[in-house]
Amino acid sequence: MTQDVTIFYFAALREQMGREREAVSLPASPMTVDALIQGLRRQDSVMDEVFAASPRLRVAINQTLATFQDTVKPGDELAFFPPMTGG
Amino acid sequence: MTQDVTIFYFAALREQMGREREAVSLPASPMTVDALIQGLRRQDSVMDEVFAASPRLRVAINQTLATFQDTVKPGDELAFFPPMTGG
Amino acid sequence: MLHSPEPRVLVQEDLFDMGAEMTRLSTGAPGTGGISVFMGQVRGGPDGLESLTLEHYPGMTEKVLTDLAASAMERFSLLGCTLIHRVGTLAVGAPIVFVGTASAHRAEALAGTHFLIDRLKTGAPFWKCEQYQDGRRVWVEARDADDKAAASWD
Amino acid sequence: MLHSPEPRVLVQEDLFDMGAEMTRLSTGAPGTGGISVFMGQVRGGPDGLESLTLEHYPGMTEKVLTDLAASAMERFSLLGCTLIHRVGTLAVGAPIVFVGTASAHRAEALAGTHFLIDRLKTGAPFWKCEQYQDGRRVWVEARDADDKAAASWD
Repeated sequence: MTQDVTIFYFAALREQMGREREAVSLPASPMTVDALIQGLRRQDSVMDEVFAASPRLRVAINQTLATFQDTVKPGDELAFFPPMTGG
Repeated sequence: MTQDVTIFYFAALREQMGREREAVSLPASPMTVDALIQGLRRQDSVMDEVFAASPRLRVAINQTLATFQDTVKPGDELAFFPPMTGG
Repeated sequence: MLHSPEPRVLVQEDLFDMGAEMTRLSTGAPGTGGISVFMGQVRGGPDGLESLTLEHYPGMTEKVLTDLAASAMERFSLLGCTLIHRVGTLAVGAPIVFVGTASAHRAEALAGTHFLIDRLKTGAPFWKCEQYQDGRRVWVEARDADDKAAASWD
Repeated sequence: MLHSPEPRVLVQEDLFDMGAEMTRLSTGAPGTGGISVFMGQVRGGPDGLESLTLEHYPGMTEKVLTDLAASAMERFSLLGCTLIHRVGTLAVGAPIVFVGTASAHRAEALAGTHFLIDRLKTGAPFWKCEQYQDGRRVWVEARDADDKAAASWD
């Protein structure tokens, strides 16, 4: 089992991040989305700035809406995106 | 100016009356729909029975919904019918 | 204020073309963001209903529907409104009525359509007579629920 | 209990055929008495909007829409449900979304369609980017009114 999780970015967030997906390794398991993101932001100044400027970001775990307090496991697919504007 | 008014009957009421329209003379003017109908029912036993058995009848004067207390004038077009069931 | 086309009101025996009516609503006025449609048809069931005959009051029907459409245009700031009601004998499954509205934002179109079909049911001079497979003919009785729905918009 | 067909959920670049979709809903289940449809399109205006680009999250979109359709079928006792959402670049006036429901009586179809479009707006992973005639690109911001409309069905 890989320790990696895949992260997708959508819409304005994708453009601000300058990438639409990446694989990151999970430093511990289980851990919350929030803890994972805090760690990544310390290593990546672009991500730190973009996430700081996006207070209403949504997260999905394995294509289901989740919260930043939900748990990430190895192999999960994460996605971050702005509030949805369909219809 | 004629003293006649035309009366139309629709739907179940038309079938019960056995006619779809008739011309009646207005005994006085102005008079209410109710007064006109009371007079007609005294002369017409079919009408008397049918109207007695139809407590929810609606009336229109000149193709506009009205009440039995509204006034009929010479030349008016009256119509009586059961509650409407369109759509 | 954007120009809105006149309401389209038709009483006819012929079937209507739902796709063409929707396209007409969606392209009728600049600034249209959404259209809402309700279509009612003859509902079949286990009771052996074969067809409905729709009777109406020619002249008054068109007047009532035109007034109803105008009041919906005004009340819900509509950019388009279509009311089509069939008359004559219609088999189970046949379309009876088409109500459609266009507006800038969805809330107005959705409310306008709901208002129109509720009011049309009890306020326009149409009457339904049911024909059954066993030969019975039954005039449809007005439903209290329909009166309540119509009155909810007062 | 009448059999209801599975909801029809499509995410596609192509235009949908509104007339064909309405016919499918109206003939999909015996006992259908009415169908209700909402169609949303790219709204033009005086601000020089030229087109919208609709981005989505493939996989999650279909899942969310399928769950949404199933919950509407259950909640409103629907006899049919269709959700079609386009993606890609769509010019002013182009249809974006088709929501349709079928039911025995009108109230359920009307409520079902209203529920579906309100929930779809804020709950399905679509995002709109506006392109203007002067070259500006603007990501559409979520509206509080849409969140409130979606929450009104909680």
